Amino acid sequence: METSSSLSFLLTIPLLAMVISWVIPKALQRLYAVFGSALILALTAYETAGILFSASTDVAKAYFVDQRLEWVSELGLSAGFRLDGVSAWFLVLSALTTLVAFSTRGSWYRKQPRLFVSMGFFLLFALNSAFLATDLITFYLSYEAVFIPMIFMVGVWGENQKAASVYRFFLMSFAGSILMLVAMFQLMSMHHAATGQWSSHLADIMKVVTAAPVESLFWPCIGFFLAFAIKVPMVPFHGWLKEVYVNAPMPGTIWMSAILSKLGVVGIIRFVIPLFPAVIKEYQGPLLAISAVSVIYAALLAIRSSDGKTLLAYSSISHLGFVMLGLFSLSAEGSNAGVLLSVGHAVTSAMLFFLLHQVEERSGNVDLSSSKGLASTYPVLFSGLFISVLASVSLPGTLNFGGEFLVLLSAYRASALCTIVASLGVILGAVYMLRFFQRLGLGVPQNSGNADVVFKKDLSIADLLVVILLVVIVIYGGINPGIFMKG
Amino acid sequence: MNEVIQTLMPWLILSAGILVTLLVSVIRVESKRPAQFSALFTLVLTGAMAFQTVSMPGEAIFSGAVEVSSLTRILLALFSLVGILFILGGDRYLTKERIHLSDYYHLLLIMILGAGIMVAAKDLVVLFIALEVMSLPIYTLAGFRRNDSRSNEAAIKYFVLGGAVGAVFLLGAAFLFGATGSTQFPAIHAWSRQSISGANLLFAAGHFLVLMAFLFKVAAAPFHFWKPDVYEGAPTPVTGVMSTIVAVASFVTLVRLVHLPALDSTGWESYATALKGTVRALAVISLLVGSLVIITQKNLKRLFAYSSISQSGYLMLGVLASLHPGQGISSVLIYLFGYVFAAVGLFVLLSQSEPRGDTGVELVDLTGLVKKSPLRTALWSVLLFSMAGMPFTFGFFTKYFVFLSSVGTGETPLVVLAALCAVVSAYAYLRPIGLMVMRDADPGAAQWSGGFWSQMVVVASVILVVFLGLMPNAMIQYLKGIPLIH
Amino acid sequence: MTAFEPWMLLVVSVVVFCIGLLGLILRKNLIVMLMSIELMLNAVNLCFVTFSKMHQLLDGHLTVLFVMTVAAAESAVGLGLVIAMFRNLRSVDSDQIQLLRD
Amino acid sequence: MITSMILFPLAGFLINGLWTLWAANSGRRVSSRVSGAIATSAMLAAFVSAWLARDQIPASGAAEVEIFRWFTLGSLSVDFKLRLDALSSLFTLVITGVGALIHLYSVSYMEEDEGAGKYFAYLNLFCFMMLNLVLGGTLPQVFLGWEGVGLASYLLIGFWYRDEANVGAGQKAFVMNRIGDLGFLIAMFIGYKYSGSLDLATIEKVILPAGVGTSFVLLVFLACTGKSAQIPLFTWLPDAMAGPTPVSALIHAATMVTSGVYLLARLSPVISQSVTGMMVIAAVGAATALITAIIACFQSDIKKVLAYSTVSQLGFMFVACGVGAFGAGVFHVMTHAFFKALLFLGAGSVIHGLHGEQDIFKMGGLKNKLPITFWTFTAGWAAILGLPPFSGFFSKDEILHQALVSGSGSVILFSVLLVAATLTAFYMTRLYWLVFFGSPRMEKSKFEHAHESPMPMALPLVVLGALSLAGGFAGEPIHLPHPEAVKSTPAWIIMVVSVLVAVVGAMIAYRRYSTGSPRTEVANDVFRIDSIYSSVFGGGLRATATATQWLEERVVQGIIRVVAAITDLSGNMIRVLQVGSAQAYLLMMIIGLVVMVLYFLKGATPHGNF
Repeated sequence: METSSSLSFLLTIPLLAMVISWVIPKALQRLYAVFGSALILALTAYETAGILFSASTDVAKAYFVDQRLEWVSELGLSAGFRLDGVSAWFLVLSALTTLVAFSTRGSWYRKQPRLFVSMGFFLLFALNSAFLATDLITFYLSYEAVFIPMIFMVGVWGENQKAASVYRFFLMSFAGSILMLVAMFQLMSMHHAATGQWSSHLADIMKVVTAAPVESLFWPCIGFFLAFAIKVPMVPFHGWLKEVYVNAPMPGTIWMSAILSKLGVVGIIRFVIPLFPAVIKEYQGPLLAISAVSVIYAALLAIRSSDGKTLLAYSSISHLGFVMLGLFSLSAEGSNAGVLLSVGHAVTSAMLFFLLHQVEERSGNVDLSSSKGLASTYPVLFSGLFISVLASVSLPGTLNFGGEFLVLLSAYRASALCTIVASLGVILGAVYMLRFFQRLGLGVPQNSGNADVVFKKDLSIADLLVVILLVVIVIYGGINPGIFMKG
Repeated sequence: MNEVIQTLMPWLILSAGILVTLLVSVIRVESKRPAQFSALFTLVLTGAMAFQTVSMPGEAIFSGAVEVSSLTRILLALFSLVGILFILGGDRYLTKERIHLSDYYHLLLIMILGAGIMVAAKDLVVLFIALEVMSLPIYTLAGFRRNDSRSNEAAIKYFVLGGAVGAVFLLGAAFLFGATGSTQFPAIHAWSRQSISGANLLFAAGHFLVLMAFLFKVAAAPFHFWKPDVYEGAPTPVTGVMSTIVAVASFVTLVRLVHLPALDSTGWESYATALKGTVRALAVISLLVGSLVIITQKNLKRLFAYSSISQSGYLMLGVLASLHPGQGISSVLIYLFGYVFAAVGLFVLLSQSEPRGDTGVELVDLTGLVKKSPLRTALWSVLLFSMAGMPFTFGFFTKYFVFLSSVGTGETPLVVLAALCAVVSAYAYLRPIGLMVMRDADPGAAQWSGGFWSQMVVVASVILVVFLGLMPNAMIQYLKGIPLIH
Repeated sequence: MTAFEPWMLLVVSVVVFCIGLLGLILRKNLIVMLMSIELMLNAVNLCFVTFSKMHQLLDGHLTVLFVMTVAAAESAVGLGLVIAMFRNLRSVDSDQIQLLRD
Repeated sequence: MITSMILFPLAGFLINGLWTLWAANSGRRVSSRVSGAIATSAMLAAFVSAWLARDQIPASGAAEVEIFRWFTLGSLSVDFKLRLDALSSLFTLVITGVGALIHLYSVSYMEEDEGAGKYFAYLNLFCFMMLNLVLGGTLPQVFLGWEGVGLASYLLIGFWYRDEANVGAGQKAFVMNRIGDLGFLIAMFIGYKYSGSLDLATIEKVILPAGVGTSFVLLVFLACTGKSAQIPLFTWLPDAMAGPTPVSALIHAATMVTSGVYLLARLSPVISQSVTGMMVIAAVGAATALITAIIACFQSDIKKVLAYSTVSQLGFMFVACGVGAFGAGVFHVMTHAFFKALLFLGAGSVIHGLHGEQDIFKMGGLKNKLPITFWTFTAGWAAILGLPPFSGFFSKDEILHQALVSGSGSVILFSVLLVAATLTAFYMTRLYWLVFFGSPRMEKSKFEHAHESPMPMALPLVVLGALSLAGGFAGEPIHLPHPEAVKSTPAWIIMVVSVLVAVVGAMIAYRRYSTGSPRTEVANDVFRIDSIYSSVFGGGLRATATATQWLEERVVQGIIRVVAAITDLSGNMIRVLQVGSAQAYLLMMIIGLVVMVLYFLKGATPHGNF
């Protein structure tokens, strides 16, 4: 199964889905999107099954696919893709996230649904391409291409403040990524200077970089790091996040928090740490420190948040701070744990935002300033929400626990102080997540008096299936987190 | 003699076409159609002829005053193509503006001939004549909305400044002649090889005055002031021609003039360093002016004017790279082609809008365009994305090469600045898209009507931009095979 | 009395050029501005001739012929534009054309 | 057998949980009897398994059952495995045994509640997690149980979630527990760093460097203070009484709160390495025992008295651990589980009988109305006072003895505990008297309608009453290493003294409260600890969060805004040059040209040759 044809298959099928979406009638777009993405999820899982479910890392390694297509031969640009234990999971995650995002309901299925669905599939394509890329320029292109659908998502279907937020999002991310491009050029030029050949393939660049003096790598490293730090985001590069998360339509938020942030994680795993080990090693202390600060800072902001979306937005930063802590512990264990936690965060935040969306549909808003007491009216919905809250606070037995625990365990060996500081996030996480759940679900049911409320019923069967799928992943991952760690 | 005619065939066809068009317009004064067909026919023939002979070896004729090479042929073909596209795409605009003069077409042809000669010139005097042959019709064309005082103003401003700069060029040419005893490029080049003590004051002054004329033409800051005003006042297709044909011809010439002396010869090291410093300063100023002012603009034509000012900045990076030993200039050529492909689409698209009053199309007029015309919104978006250098458009690769070649020569800090400027100006390109798709507010006032051909031109431009964004290889290989300087 | 030296003519030409330039910058009448451009071109002509003399070459003389032709064409176009402006604005004052600005 | 012990409650949880969800979704109601029966039988089956599993314990060491490989990371691999030895066996018996009784009790107690299905699901979940805690073979698994019981506790405290006070109490419990959990987590990291494994079997044997050892012990103890409600993290437990009373009996008296003692006993070989750590444990335990006993004397809520009493008794257990007498601590865990569960269930029975009245000053004279409750409660009262031959006498006496004679024991510890014991006798007698004797102080109708609880509630009371009476004769159930006695004080003196202080305490209470109208001194927050906490830590957190928000809005967002403003401003400043006059443009161009030419000429012609 795992041949190079499966790689191109995985890449082209979202594009195909995007093209097909233009001939589907508007009324059927949602159905098409949900079934299409479910099918893509199934196909992705099937195609990568050999890697995903292999018992050990070694078996998974046997399925590695490395593909390199000539693209712009004049410059040695190739379309380089690699399917391995890390990228396989992120492929599945991006398909899963797309399924969840498409399962929402809202103005995006009423206003220009074709644009929405096709942009969604395009996003999936760009994400897959970025997760698989081993060529610097291929990666950059896919990384940038992700903006295009996101701009439309926020722009066309976003909330009232959308214009300002999308500009800020775009400009900050673009600033980061274009500096990364300059850094890539620096590396490519080093390669050219050393070998007389142009190449942007990671393997080629790596050979040159390992021989280069550390000082010459400092600025390129900064370029890469900034791009990913903005993407993830890490404090203090998170200024764009809140506005966009809040103003984006819910599917956009789901995509952003669940999977777009993982582009940064993958970038650091695949590029920053392997390319600049010495630089990162030298600045490990500060890096661990800002990871820990991210955890605490965002958690404190989450505590002060007055609506559900903002709170979850900040909690995302906080959790990703843990991921970064794992990655910058600079050990195989840490990076594996980081991957595990990012999988956990992806699934959990997709579930949280999805269910928050369901709450919003039912109560009209996700304001946290007073209790809504919705749990007794919608017990199934709130059971799902509670499970995701538990996953989010990394209760043992959920997917996130393994990640967070192992991250801290690995980070402790690198820096006890940073780890202890970050661990405080565990407490703060409980504080704000419980408040989040309490304000939405608990207390005396309030008569919202909202005439726009469309859905008075609990979760529909289809939504329930999505939630069950996510819950199964969360619990299974809590029991057997090993399958997510094949780095 | 026969060979000379053969070599010059495309230019001769163009010249003959100008005469025919002139005659036709005299015969049928009441309609512009005959002149239009004649012009189209001429340009198709010229372009085809030039393109077909591209691979023929270069040849210096008229005792070295003119050199016809692959580059000049491909550029002439490009100019013809752009001319055709603007004749087709701008037709509806001219009708709307009630510009019925047939002279429009032969002036356009003369302008293209001037540009075609300019890129072939190997002699400062020929260059001056070509410059004027190209500029004089443009001054006139800029004032073609005869009853609009803005158009008038644009023409006169352009004329006054252009005339002064022409004189400055000539003074520079005179100085160079005085310093080297020749006006021909190869001779000047040869002189610089012999002058082991480097440049003298006369040469340096002459060189810089000559350069200044073309810095003015490509609107590198601080010689950019004419551009926003002229862009705004001129009829939109003319603005398009200015930003494409004139810009490309001028920039190619600028690069040649920069390399007029042999900078790598002994004794010229400090001269080369100073030249680099100057180009670097020009790049920085152009980038800053272009991308900082562009975000304050509300009128779309002015916006594109500032856009082209910052494009000059990026191109200066390419020129700067070419000043380092061992670096080619192909990045400049690729950039120019990429810019032209997108600009043709943009200006034709812009000319589709019904002007409201005198002010031209403002940003707010784009509001809610997606409701009125989703296709046009998509076309706008792709072209603006290309201007911003987003991936999957050719605009990405144009910046790519310029940046890469500059990084390769150790100009990384400058590239970082350029990259940040790209971010700033990306905001300006994003804003129109935002207005088109985002606002639920009332749609803007402008009416849009293009006509079949105009729409086809835009679609072709978009397809080209996207196709080259995905499969740039052939194009890049082709352009890399063409030497720009000597 | 010192002998005539070619560089003296160069000085004259540069001075004339600068006069032209200043006229262009300072005068408000567009016709005068056109004349200033002509003055600049003629200053350069003088320069070319001088260099021709210095180098004992004919190229400079030849160039002057071309420049004069071009200058004539340029004046024609310029006057045309000024007439068009006069039709619209009933004025040839350069202060009248400041509509296009930021 | 070991595996089935945890599977039964898990199955009960899943069946009840899914059933409840399904029912809620389709608008039906879960029958409280059926779900209660499922849950209770699950616990009974677990108890039987636990009983039978005792045979599998090898003579020395522990029986281990590997269930699956949990996670592997580098050199670390953590199995999900159950480990049964004498210590955990005792705990499993208490958990399943007392648990089964409380489940049975709940069937009747929760009969009227429409959320009964959910209730039993949570209760089974709790038992499952608690069993994981005591059976876990690796520290992460213990931690799973540790956090899992916290979760169940949160759910059950906030069971009646429409009242936000209950929810708040649940959140307080969860968050304060999390503070302790942090200690557990970091202790695990330390343990892993020095032993390279997280297996209990390995960790138990690890020898830690001195300083590290102390911090390890203190971190573990931090975890225990959270879970077992010791100073400084004890304030959540009284609030936790917001949950249904059987929950208080099971979770907040008999089982969960003793897991701290379990953990210390489990890790006793490592804990004993640190003298400082042990001292801290003993001191904190004694202080808790005393302070909470004082607070208990001023409570009016029947459950709060019992709650503070629980904290105080837990303090006794920690003193035992702190002086190295882990066995005595565990012994007291067992007897305390019996009598405190009994007391809580009795209290529940009283509350049930009075339809929700919890204020002891509005009770009285219930002796004859609720005879079974009264007699069983009496057994519990006697046990907690430490009157021979009730169970509490044996364990408490042992602790007092050890506190005096063991190497790290001292007279101070002993006398503090003695005072605490006196106070215990005082507040328990106060409670006992006010509830059952004297004249009724509630409305007449309430008194008339007061009724004895039905059979399912009475049976557990009787069983626990019997255990409270006789449980002490079992003696110290397991043999953990004992501290050497360095002082020789005859055991009988301590026995006499401890009985004496109990009697004295009881007498004082009797004198004060047996009069017709008892004084009603009530002070819910005697030492103002709760309000200090909420202003210092709650306020501190709020202040920090507000400061962070300020930082975010002013600095982080401010920088972005400033950058945007500067960009815009500079754009507008450059724009000013675009004045519209061609001649001005020309002038500026010429100036630019001159500047550049000068710069250029300066660099370009170094020799200045002309």
